Amino acid sequence: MEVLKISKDDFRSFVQKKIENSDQRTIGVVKKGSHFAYADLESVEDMQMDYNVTMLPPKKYFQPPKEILLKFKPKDASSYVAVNQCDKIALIGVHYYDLASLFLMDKAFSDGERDEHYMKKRENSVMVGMYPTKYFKYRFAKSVLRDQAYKVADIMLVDMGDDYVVEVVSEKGREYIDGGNFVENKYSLLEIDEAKNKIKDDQRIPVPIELIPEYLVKNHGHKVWEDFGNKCFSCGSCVLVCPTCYCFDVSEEVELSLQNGTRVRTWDGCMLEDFAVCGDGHNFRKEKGARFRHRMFRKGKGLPEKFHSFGCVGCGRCAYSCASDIAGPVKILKYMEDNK
Amino acid sequence: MGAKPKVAFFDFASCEGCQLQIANLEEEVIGLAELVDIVEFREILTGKAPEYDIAFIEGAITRDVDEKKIKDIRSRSKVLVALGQCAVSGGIPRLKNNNPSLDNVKKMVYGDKYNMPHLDTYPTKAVNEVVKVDLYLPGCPINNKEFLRFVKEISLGIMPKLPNYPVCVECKLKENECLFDLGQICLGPLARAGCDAICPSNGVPCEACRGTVDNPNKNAMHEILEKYNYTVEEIKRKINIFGVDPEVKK
Amino acid sequence: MSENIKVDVHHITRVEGHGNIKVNLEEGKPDVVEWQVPEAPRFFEAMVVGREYHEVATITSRICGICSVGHTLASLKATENAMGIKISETTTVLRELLKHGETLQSHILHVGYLVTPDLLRVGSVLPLIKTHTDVVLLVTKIHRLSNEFCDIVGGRTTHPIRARVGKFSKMPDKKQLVSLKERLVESVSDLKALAEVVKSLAGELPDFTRETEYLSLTNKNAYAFYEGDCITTDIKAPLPISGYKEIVNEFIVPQSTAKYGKFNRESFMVGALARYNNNHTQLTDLSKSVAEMLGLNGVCYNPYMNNIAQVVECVFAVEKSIECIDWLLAKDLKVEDDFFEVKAGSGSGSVEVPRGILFHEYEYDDNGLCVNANCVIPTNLNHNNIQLDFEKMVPEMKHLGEKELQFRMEMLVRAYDPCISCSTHYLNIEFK
Amino acid sequence: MCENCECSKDIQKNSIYLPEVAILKEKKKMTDVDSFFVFELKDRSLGHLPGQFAEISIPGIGEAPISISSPPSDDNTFEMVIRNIGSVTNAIHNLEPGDSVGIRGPFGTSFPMNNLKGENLLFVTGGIGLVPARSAIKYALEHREDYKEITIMFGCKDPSQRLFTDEIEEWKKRDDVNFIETVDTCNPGEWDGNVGVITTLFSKVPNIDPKNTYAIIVGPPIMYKFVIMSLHDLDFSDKRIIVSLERRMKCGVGKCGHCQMDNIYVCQDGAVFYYDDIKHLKEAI
Ligand SMILES: Cc1cc2nc3c(=O)[nH]c(=O)nc-3n(C[C@H](O)[C@H](O)[C@H](O)COP(=O)(O)OP(=O)(O)OC[C@H]3O[C@@H](n4cnc5c(N)ncnc54)[C@H](O)[C@@H]3O)c2cc1C
Ligand code: SF4
Ligand code: SF4
Ligand code: SF4
Repeated sequence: MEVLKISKDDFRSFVQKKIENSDQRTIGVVKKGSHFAYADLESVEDMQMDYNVTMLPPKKYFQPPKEILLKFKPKDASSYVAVNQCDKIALIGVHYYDLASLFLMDKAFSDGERDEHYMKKRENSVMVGMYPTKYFKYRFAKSVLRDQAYKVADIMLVDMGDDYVVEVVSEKGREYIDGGNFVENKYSLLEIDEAKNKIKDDQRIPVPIELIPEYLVKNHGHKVWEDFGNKCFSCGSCVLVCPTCYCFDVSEEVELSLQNGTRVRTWDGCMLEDFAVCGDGHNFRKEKGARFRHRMFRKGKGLPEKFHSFGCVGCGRCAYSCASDIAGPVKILKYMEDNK
Repeated sequence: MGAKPKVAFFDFASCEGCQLQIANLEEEVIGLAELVDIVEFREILTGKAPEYDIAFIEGAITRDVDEKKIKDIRSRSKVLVALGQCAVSGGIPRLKNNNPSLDNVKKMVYGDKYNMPHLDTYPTKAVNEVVKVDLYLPGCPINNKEFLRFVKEISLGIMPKLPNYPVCVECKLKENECLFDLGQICLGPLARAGCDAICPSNGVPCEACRGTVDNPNKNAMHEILEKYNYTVEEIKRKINIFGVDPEVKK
Repeated sequence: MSENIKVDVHHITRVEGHGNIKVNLEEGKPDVVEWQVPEAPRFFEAMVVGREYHEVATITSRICGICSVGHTLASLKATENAMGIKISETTTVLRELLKHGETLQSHILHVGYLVTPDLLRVGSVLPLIKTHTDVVLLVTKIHRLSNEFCDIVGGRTTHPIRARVGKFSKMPDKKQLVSLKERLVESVSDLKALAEVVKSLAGELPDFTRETEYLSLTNKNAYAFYEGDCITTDIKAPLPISGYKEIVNEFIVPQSTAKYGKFNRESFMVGALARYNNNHTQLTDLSKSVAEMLGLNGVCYNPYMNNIAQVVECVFAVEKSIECIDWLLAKDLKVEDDFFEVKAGSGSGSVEVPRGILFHEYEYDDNGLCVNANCVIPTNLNHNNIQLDFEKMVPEMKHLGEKELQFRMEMLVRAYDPCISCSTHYLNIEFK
Repeated sequence: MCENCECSKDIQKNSIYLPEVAILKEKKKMTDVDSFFVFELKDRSLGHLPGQFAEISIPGIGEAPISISSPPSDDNTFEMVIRNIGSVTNAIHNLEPGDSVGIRGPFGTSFPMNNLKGENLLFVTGGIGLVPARSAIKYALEHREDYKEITIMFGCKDPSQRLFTDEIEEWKKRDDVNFIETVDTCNPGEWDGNVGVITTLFSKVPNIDPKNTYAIIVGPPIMYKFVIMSLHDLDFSDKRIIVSLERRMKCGVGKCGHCQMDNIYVCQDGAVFYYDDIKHLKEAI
């Protein structure tokens, strides 16, 4: 892996040039109130590299909250055509845990039946990752992170003060930096490593992640599910903001003229009450506690068994978004540990 | 539903903002007029019809004369839709029921002449307390996109469903800062979505103007409120702005 | 032609709310000439009692969907007045802007969708989609703009969200303001085109006059919508808002659930024509020229001309909105922190809604709970004037025959643009 | 949305969500809510195995997973029985022969007909559960020599809810099939057969040999628990119990998450399961 360096000023003018290039959308982190969100950059002035966490993860670009899958004319089943929005995009400043989450998302959409709607969007993207420069109280990424981020990143940035160290991870990344003032790296491995680890997490998962699937099975009947479930609003915030949640609903929308329609996929979530309601009205996960348990099992057992990687990347978004303050995996596991 | 469904609009005790939301569809009203046959809509057109495929009822029922009228409309309508929160739950007009004495209410507004017969009123009722309601289109005012969806789905032979998840879902999709983080009490976790989280998106806590989800977790809300030093009374009063008693569904 | 004339319009259409017209002339002798308002009363003044100060505007906004901005603003002003809250200049300008948005929105809706069918003698705007497509599209275009206008500033077209006690809960996006301004600038030519259409149809407006008293806000700095004192055509000096009860003198009549009002004469008129009659010298040059073009030259006693005054005010609202936006664009727009203390007190507030002058008055206790309320709604104030217009016009026009008479009476009611559903109301409250 | 670029052609070719066209050939009412449908694909045979399902689309209304009720066949037709309970199913009921629908599939696992060779088959079906089971029943009857004793139990709410009544008559007549049925309730004089829930049938079939029999259960959610209890009473091993589960599904291809329990997706890992493989899942039965 080639390692280069660029001054922050040069990087900003590099990004500004990218923004002006209309072939590719340049997406970065911008301020939204006192929080941060990914958005199309109109000028590098809006770009924030120093942020704690974004409200929604970058999945919104690959599995948009509402996405058209098909178009059709009502009453004519031969009229179905598949459509996709496959803009070329570059995402700048994606934290490593969000990159790791895309590793899981990629698996989910490519394993077995390959979902081209998602995969095409991923193929058309360039991911410029970075190590966080700001502390976030709910983050525990360090205690779950593996090397998956490097399977998704095209470039990784490390904040060195006035410069970024630039790790060129993929061929795509190499092409992307073409034309910028990227020069030879002068920082030592030690310095880089220190910079990468500068921001500490206060929180950590109390159980070794390899053991979690087993741990959960053992605690299937633990009182945490009911205790926390009783406090749950079934508001879905925790799953909507989660970078590794990708459940969806599919429905059809018809224009007012009733002449044209689209089949759309929208975000859905297992914490919502009607998620498992069947045709006959039977709800297979009627109890709040059962839904609460299902979410944790999916992160801690279902996904790991399917994709050989823990299903949570430790971003802390769920913990932060939960009005009842019960959704964070750290809190859940600690409660289980404390109430054996 | 035959060729073009015959659609009518009626209003009872209300501000007519929901019908206005429909007029505000602009060009889409033209599309709507293509899709359905608008046979009565007193606010924008002159005309009457003997029966209706879909009757949209705006407003709450507060008088005997209105009760007679709505029963008559019901008997001539195939599908009857409660349009807007006044019709769905009694809405804002239901606030008057909070006062234990109706006479006091009347006196407060009409003074010593309160007993003149034409000023008569009874405790506000939602439409479904008087006649059978087939569909509910909640909100104060309604979301006119949801109204269009209802009309389209009924035309296609689909029984429209309301979202049964809380406003937080839409609030998250809008990437709003949660108002709880800003120290405000928001009814979003209990309230029925479908408004696109319009109040939180404008910096104002949700007031559950579309009622609550089927199974709102009131206990969880009480716990949070205790944490914020609010009383149960206060939250009850809040929910009750739009005639929604959390003990009562719809 | 028969001398026996009977008109019985049960629920006049294309107005907000319910109103009935009843005429029964036998042997040519007026027997019954009656304007009835059977709208279900809703008792807002009783409903806000016991509510927290910040909920009051949310509730009273629901008095009327069309004038919801005006009700919100009058309510906020009354609450702020009661608690001695001083708002920032930015908040004031935003409110004025929002007010102009409502004026444009409501007047266009009324003139375009509700009155034009009268002038073209059809039952609604729907047939006009086919026969007068250009006009409908023109109206729709301006109406859409006005709705999006209220959305951008108030957060929602009907029942604004952002206007709160003391502040705005969210600021309009500057980019949106810039594009709103561009569209408003463009809309001036659309409004002129609309004025041309109205002019070509204005001949259809009945030639009927009855001098009455005209009541509105007035303000020495501007053609008043948001701020001012009370003025009428019968008095010399403006009177303060706080004395509104002595001006409107509401009373209850048997044929109406709405309350009627009177001041120096048996009745008075409020609304666009009243504002025009009192303040027309303060119009902008452009709106003045539109007024002239449409035949409004100074004080006018033909109530049908209220619709013409509305068109004039649309032009004025657009021009003033552009000024407000320019002012706002030069400022740093940030949501203000809550800065005031909740305390006991009473106060009133007034604005001009599209249909005329509006008053709210509240009293609060130490906890900011409302203990007393009063709202005086412009539509109600006009009812008595409509009744008297009827009484004058029926003998004058009865020779036209029942159908035409009925048509002109309905048209008169619509000219007043009544939102009858606002009929809630009260007198006889004691404020200490 | 790019409609003319390369990737839109790609997506047209590769989208797993794009249905192909089938034409309704035949429609027959079975009960007040269930009807029988024969569909035909344009240029291919569906190529399904017994127990699989397909996603059927009505443009403008939506998509629903429906079991294929016919055994595998060489021609392009396949059969379904659909209960009218909602928007899509209602729209299908309103179709007339010649109308088109969208089809995706076949999806899911199938009854392991090969592994069952040389065994006794015990079908326990409740209500509309007979529909998917029928594909296996018919398959077994078409390959009668491969299987030993075949017993079919069928239970439904009341006599009016019986499905495939003509075929039932045929099965009853055959001496190489033991068909036995019951209804939960009936009006006096309406029915002279068994009355009672499906588990009451077990006492009427004396010689079930749990060592050489596979039980195949398909029915409404509550039925499974009780039938499995009865089978356990007969000493059935969980490896010899096969179930077909119904869950909410939106994609049919293991993505949407609706049918998931733990690491299992009913649409891909099922709907047909060996009970032994899912009994640890508390949400399964
Ligand atoms: C593998 C499999 C095989 C199947 N095989 C068959 C078959 O062979 N024949 C057959 O008839 N059916 C079969 N089904 C069931 C069938 O898929 C459903 O009945 C169908 O999807 C219903 O779709 P719909 O659009 O008609 O109903 P919908 O309009 O979606 O809803 C129908 C009912 O479902 C409930 N419901 C749905 N969504 C919600 C919600 N969000 N909130 C609350 N309640 C809700 C309600 O009770 C509603 O009345 C099968 C299902 C599966 C998974
Ligand atoms: S965010 Fe919290 S309250 Fe909402 S569904 Fe998740 S756990 Fe429940
Ligand atoms: S479960 Fe919570 S902490 Fe883990 S990835 Fe999802 S949102 Fe982040
Ligand atoms: S602001 Fe309100 S609606 Fe939005 S997420 Fe928070 S609690 Fe839910």
